[in-house]
Amino acid sequence: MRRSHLFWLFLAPVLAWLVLLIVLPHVDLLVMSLRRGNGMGEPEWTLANYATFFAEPIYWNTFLRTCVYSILTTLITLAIGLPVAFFVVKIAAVRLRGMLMILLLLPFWVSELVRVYGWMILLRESGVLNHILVASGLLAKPVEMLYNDATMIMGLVYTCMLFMVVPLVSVMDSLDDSLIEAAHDLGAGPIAIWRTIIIPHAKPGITSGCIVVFMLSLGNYLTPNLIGGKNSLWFTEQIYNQFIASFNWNQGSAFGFLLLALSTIIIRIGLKLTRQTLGEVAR
Amino acid sequence: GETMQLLTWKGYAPQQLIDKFKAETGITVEVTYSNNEEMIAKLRATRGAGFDLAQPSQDRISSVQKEFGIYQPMDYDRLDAKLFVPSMLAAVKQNTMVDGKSHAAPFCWGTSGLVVNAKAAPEARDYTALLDSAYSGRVSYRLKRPTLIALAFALGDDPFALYGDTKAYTALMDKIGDKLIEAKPLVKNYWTNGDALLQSMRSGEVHVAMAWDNGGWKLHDENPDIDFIAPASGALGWIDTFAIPAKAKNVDAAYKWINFMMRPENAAVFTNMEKYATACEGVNPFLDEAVRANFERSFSQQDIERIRWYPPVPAEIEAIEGRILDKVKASR
Amino acid sequence: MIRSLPRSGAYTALYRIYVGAFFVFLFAPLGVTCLLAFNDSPFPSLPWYGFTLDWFTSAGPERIGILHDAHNLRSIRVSAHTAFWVALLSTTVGTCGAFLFEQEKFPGKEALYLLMLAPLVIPGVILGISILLAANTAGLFIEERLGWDVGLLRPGFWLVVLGQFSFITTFVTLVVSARLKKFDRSLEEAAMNLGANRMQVIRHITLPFLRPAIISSAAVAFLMSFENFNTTLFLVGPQPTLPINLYLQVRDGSTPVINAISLLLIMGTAALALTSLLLSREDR
Amino acid sequence: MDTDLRVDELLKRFGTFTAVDNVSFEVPQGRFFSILGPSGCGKTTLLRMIAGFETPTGGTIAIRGRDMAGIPPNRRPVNLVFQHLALFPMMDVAENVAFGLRRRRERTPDIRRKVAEALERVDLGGFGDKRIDQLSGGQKQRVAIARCLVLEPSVLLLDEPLGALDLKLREQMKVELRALQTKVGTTFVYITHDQSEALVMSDAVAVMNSGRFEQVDTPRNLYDNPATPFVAGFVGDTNILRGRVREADADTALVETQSGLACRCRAGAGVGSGEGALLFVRPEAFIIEPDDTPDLTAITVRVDSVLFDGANSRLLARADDATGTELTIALPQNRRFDHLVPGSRVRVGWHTQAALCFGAKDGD
Amino acid sequence: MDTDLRVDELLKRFGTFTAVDNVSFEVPQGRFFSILGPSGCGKTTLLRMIAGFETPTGGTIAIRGRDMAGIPPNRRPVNLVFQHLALFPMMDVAENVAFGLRRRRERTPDIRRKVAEALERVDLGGFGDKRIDQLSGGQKQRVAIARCLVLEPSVLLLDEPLGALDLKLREQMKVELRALQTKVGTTFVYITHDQSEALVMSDAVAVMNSGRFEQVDTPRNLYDNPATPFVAGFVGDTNILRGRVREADADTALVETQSGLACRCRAGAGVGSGEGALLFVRPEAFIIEPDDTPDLTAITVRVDSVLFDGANSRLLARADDATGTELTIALPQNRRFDHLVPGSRVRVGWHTQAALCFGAKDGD
Ligand SMILES: Nc1ncnc2c1ncn2[C@@H]1O[C@H](COP(=O)(O)OP(=O)(O)OP(=O)(O)O)[C@@H](O)[C@H]1O
Ligand SMILES: Nc1ncnc2c1ncn2[C@@H]1O[C@H](COP(=O)(O)OP(=O)(O)OP(=O)(O)O)[C@@H](O)[C@H]1O
Ligand SMILES: NCCCCNCCCN
Ligand SMILES: [Mg+2]
Ligand SMILES: [Mg+2]
Repeated sequence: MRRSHLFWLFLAPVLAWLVLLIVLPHVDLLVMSLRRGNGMGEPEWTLANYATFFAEPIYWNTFLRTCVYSILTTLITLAIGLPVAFFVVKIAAVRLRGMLMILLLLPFWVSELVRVYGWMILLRESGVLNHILVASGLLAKPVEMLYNDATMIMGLVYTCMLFMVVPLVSVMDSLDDSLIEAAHDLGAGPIAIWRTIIIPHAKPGITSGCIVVFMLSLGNYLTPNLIGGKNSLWFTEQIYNQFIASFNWNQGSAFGFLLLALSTIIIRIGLKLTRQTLGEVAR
Repeated sequence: GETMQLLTWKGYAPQQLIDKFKAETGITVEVTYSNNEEMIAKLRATRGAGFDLAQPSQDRISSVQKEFGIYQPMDYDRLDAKLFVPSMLAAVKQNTMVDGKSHAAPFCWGTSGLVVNAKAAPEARDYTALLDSAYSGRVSYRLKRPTLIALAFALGDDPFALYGDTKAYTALMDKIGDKLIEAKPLVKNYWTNGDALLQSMRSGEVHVAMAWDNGGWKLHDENPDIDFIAPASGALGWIDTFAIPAKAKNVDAAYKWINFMMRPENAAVFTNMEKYATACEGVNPFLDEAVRANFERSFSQQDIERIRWYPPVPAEIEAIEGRILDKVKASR
Repeated sequence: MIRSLPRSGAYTALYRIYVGAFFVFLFAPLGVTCLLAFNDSPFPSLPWYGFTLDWFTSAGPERIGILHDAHNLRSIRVSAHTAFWVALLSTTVGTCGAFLFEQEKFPGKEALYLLMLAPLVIPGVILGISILLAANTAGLFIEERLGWDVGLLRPGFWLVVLGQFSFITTFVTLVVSARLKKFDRSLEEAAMNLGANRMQVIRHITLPFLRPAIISSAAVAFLMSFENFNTTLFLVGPQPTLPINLYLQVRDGSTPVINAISLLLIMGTAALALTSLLLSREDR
Repeated sequence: MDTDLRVDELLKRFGTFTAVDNVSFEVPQGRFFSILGPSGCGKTTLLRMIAGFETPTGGTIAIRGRDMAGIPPNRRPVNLVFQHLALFPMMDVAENVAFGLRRRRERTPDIRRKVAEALERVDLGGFGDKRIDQLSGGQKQRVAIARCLVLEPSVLLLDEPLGALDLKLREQMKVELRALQTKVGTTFVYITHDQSEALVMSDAVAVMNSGRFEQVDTPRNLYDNPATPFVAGFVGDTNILRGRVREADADTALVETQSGLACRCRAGAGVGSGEGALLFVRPEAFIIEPDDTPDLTAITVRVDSVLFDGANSRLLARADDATGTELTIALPQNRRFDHLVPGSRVRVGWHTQAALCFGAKDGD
Repeated sequence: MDTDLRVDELLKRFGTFTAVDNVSFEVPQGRFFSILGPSGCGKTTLLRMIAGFETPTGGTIAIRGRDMAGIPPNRRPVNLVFQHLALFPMMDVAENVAFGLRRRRERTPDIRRKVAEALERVDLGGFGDKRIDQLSGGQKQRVAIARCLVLEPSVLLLDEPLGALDLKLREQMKVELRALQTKVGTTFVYITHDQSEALVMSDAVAVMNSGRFEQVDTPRNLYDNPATPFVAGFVGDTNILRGRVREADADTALVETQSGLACRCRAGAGVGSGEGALLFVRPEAFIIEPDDTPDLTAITVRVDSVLFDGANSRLLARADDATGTELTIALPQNRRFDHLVPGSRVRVGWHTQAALCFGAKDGD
């Protein structure tokens, strides 16, 4: 088949983008992770960077922790977001819907940093919430609500909420009301309707929301770093430390590559379990 | 117009002086805030480009210079030598020597020690207070190498002496690491930079902290209960410098800025504001009374002698420390 | 259950409370941030010392309001500048991508499509470091072999633009593709049948049809770039963007000038988001 | 005979707009009852009130004698076949049909048996494990019905269930649906805007207009003896001529049309001497080249065009006078009229009994 | 008369599937030519080849004598009205109509004048600045046509342009479209799967089946003298009876149906003594309770149901014998047959000329 000039016009920038900015950098990441400089001398090929990861419990512990907490964050976000999405699409008065959508979207267009900062001044020991609780006599003295895992998860859930709600809203939107009416007409109560109609229908939205949220919390740096506190070492921080504090780019690359592999594998598993493909989910 | 890119610590380039410099020379100074690690990392990533002037600590220059070549040799002829305290200039030249060339000039100096709220923690005299369960939940320090070193001294070791002996140094650090892990429940948080700590001391969230001297002094102005204390096992002394990155574009402006900043009246503006001691010779007439009083209050003659000045850091040391710091952070 | 089905009062009330609580959760941190921008105190916390505009307008030296804060103002300019280029580049390339994946057939299309989706599953931090590494490798190579020092290949403005572009383009491609999917190909055939060539078809028919999607994805790209932190962190050079700059200040503690900046940011994004939303509604 | 559904003075307002306006009717057990009306006349609203999805503003609904007020949709002994069927795409055919039984927690073997029977009844035996998107339009139709019938509702409500099908399939499903209803004996309430569907399938048809029932009658009576001008115009093709009543007695009237033609016709409601009137004549009522008989009205028309359409062929013609009233005239295909071409002039006539007039304000 | 469009042995294969199979025809200037066939028979493919959107696998297309091979769609002197019209929603009516003229870089005042004229011609004068979504279905239709006509194409191609309209509007547009074509005189090539559209509008109709033309003829000839069994079955309603030829001469044959009924009928193609045959009898060809006349075939049937549908009413009946062949019989609404109810037995008959048979293999 003869190709038009337009085809090349479309292909060239896309290919340049994907090859130069996605493929090559990740190849380089892999290469870097397989090398190690010996002082001033020539760098050599080695698996030592990966060996370090597995030999040193702090590294893979952090790795596991990051993974488990990201999954937890994903599930909590889903549990909170699902009823909200359903409310906005199917329960709220139609004329309120546009406004609710705007309200849902707005906070997330504001820099993540500002949002985390807001939580910090809200929750810290000298923060607004403590101030209010003490002033109203509910608390005898301020307690630190920042710098613990629960708050960190809350922060991650907050940060990622939009990316769960939006796909859920759009998938709920495509659910024909008459399916729910029909189910009800055939005798189903709310629980049966959720179980047999809504959840199965929303599955693609749930999957894509979960993938994005999982990804975002796994790769998050700001939230664990700023409100995670003294115990909450996140794997991205460890990568940052290797790059910035220890100047060990090779080790950092190995960590980076492991994180990439982890996210890819978990997402793969998620897709397998729900029998979907990335292409479908992205639509 | 002409601009100069400055990579430095927060507070090292007061707006007032930037404006004055601009008025005098027409050069706009654009500042990027950073700390030692990030400064090095950044210059490494840019291979010494992007900035015209950086301000790392003197002990963190030679090893990275050897490995990455991110600075250019300092042309001391272009500096106004009489503006510098001679002993400091000599020490910095000495410590930043690579391949027979020196790479930095001193800017200011200070110490790390304890900042203590005397009302809540009257007993805190040495770094060991950071491990004292009496102050549970009210302790704060940076999870960075100075803390490791300080505790080593406090526990009776001399980490600087072990710089050459990787094995022994590793063992020492492992020991310190364990102590820190053990004492982790006492820690309120690991602070990352000055103002955040000041905030928590001010609000009473923290009573004992390891920090820079100026922080304690700043707080002392607001609340006399809080002050800087030179620890019994010795405050850690540092000198921050000027160093010119290898591919600086506007080297002229960099030298102009150094000479400008070291003029006594300008150096005094900085010191009065940030409370750090300056490496400027002849600054005294311009200093506030209170600033001079700070130093005298916190440092006895004995304390001054006990200050432990950082020697240049060898390359392998950072990796050893980095692992310990990660381990402490990750433990529960 | 849904609007058309009868539901009990308690069910509705509980549901409303839940959603109300959710929105409080959503807006609490923002509200507090905005409020404390007006507190007459050097610290962003309670107690309330009275109303002030210092954190917006004060010229120093004690308090520097955002209008006089050269350092923060510069980073806002840098961010806007970055976001402009990212929006421009990613909208252009993303639109090409949409055309490529929706309208062309070629071997390896499926694989290329998956590759295009990859940035969705690459953590931003990893994208940042891998681009940093690649730029460094290429920069060193060119420097060693040819002796050229290529500014583009080290942390700095353009590397930030490229880094953000590399994943934002995926979003643009998806948004424009979604609209292009709804495009009735027979419109193109009709235009050809009326004498237009392929280029004219795109100019007069397809692009006008895509316009709302292109505008709104440009707005989204702008916002995404403006608020990006993770990827930027590793690529930023001497010109820090606003999020990076704010991060350093939040980490290090700062005056309520951050609150003032946040307030302006919230209002600015709200205005932009609303405009793009209204625009896209008009088109429906 | 028992009454399955009784609706009394049912009223539904949306704000100030009255969608269903005081509608009353009864459907005896086992009947096929249709509600026929143009789009937007309130059919769906009426049906949804019966199913329980809308709450009436006034009036009562009783099913098998039991008042339905306050009973939620899932407790009513009626089931609804939705316009777009609303089959559950996430389930296969058998699961769709089993859905209601499962909700009743019937035992699995019972469910299996009943589902098989229901599918058998709609001629879909063995289709149980097909996915919904593997079915043709007509098959989906039948699954939707089976899904309701398996629950043995007292009344099955159907909301334009053939609307989405194409023409040929619709023709075929009309016949099948009626046959199915006869076989299972369940009472059907069927709404449609297609008069042919209503006429072909129903025992009784209610013609609805702007929220009201205009006439409830058998198909043949609707066609032959429409009670109102609306029914006369809506049910079946017809020519509508505007005129004025010259004379009127109990059964017949003499109407003079605007074109000046005097025509004797059956008199419907509201016909008064000297008043305005609408005259309805069906295309097939015209006799082309008639013999002059006493009760015949005849005029000369000029043929505009011959629309050959097999058994359904028509002449478009125009009264050959000043007003040039347009007429549509059925053209029998017995080759007698092959000489008629555009431009031909020909006499056409109709019997008094074949024309019907209603009183009408001149503005109508 | 000049030939506007000549198609010769046109062939289109998709892979191994032949969508258009050796089709040849000519359309003289100014004619309304329809192509009628069931869904999927290849109509659109044929039209798209003429418009230049598909490349033929073989054969030639010539327009006004010029071979079209290798000429891209935007250079062909034909225009296409798309099934879903494909009006440009981002432009107003006038811009839509002006689109082609602008592509030809005509001068702005000329464009303005021609657009106004074109809109006038389709009775949309003054609609120029309306947005597309402000138009009714029928108006959109006419804009789509004006947009093509303004370019003065040699041939206007129309791909089921009425398919998307609702029933009433479609009836009306049929008539209007034919009138418009007569007025402008442009050659129309019109495709549809609706036999009524093709019959009502066209000068000539090609009946297409599985990629081939079965018959090209006038509407009346198609209906009365179908050349193939497919045409007989597809054009107009009909009853199809399977049987075997007993005797056959040049014009007529004696067919014995499977139910054992002997019927004399016209003989179509492929009829041979002793061979299988298909017998076609239209519903309106049945005479209910006929007088016995020599060339009449009569049988007794049992009524299954009476489908009352006004002028279009039918009996569904079954031959009252062992095979029970199903028959659809037109039921005249002259009240003579009001006594027929389901279960009635009645004699029906048809004339030799009203029945037609074709040879058929038994498996057909
Ligand atoms: N929830 C509602 N709020 C306000 N008006 C409504 C509502 N539902 C229906 N209507 C109005 O009531 C009228 C009747 O609507 P309904 O759906 O019953 O008509 P219908 O006869 O079923 O029409 P169709 O044949 O088009 O389905 C319409 O004018 C509609 O606009
Ligand atoms: N691009 C194609 N590739 C493969 N097969 C095709 C293609 N286009 C059409 N066909 C096949 O060719 C046959 C004829 O298609 P075409 O669209 O011409 O039918 P049609 O007569 O227009 O039908 P309809 O009335 O449904 O529009 C169909 O079986 C169709 O599946
Ligand atoms: N390890 C050396 C510490 C140097 C500290 N410089 C302090 C600057 C604080 N603003
Ligand atoms: Mg309806
Ligand atoms: Mg087609």
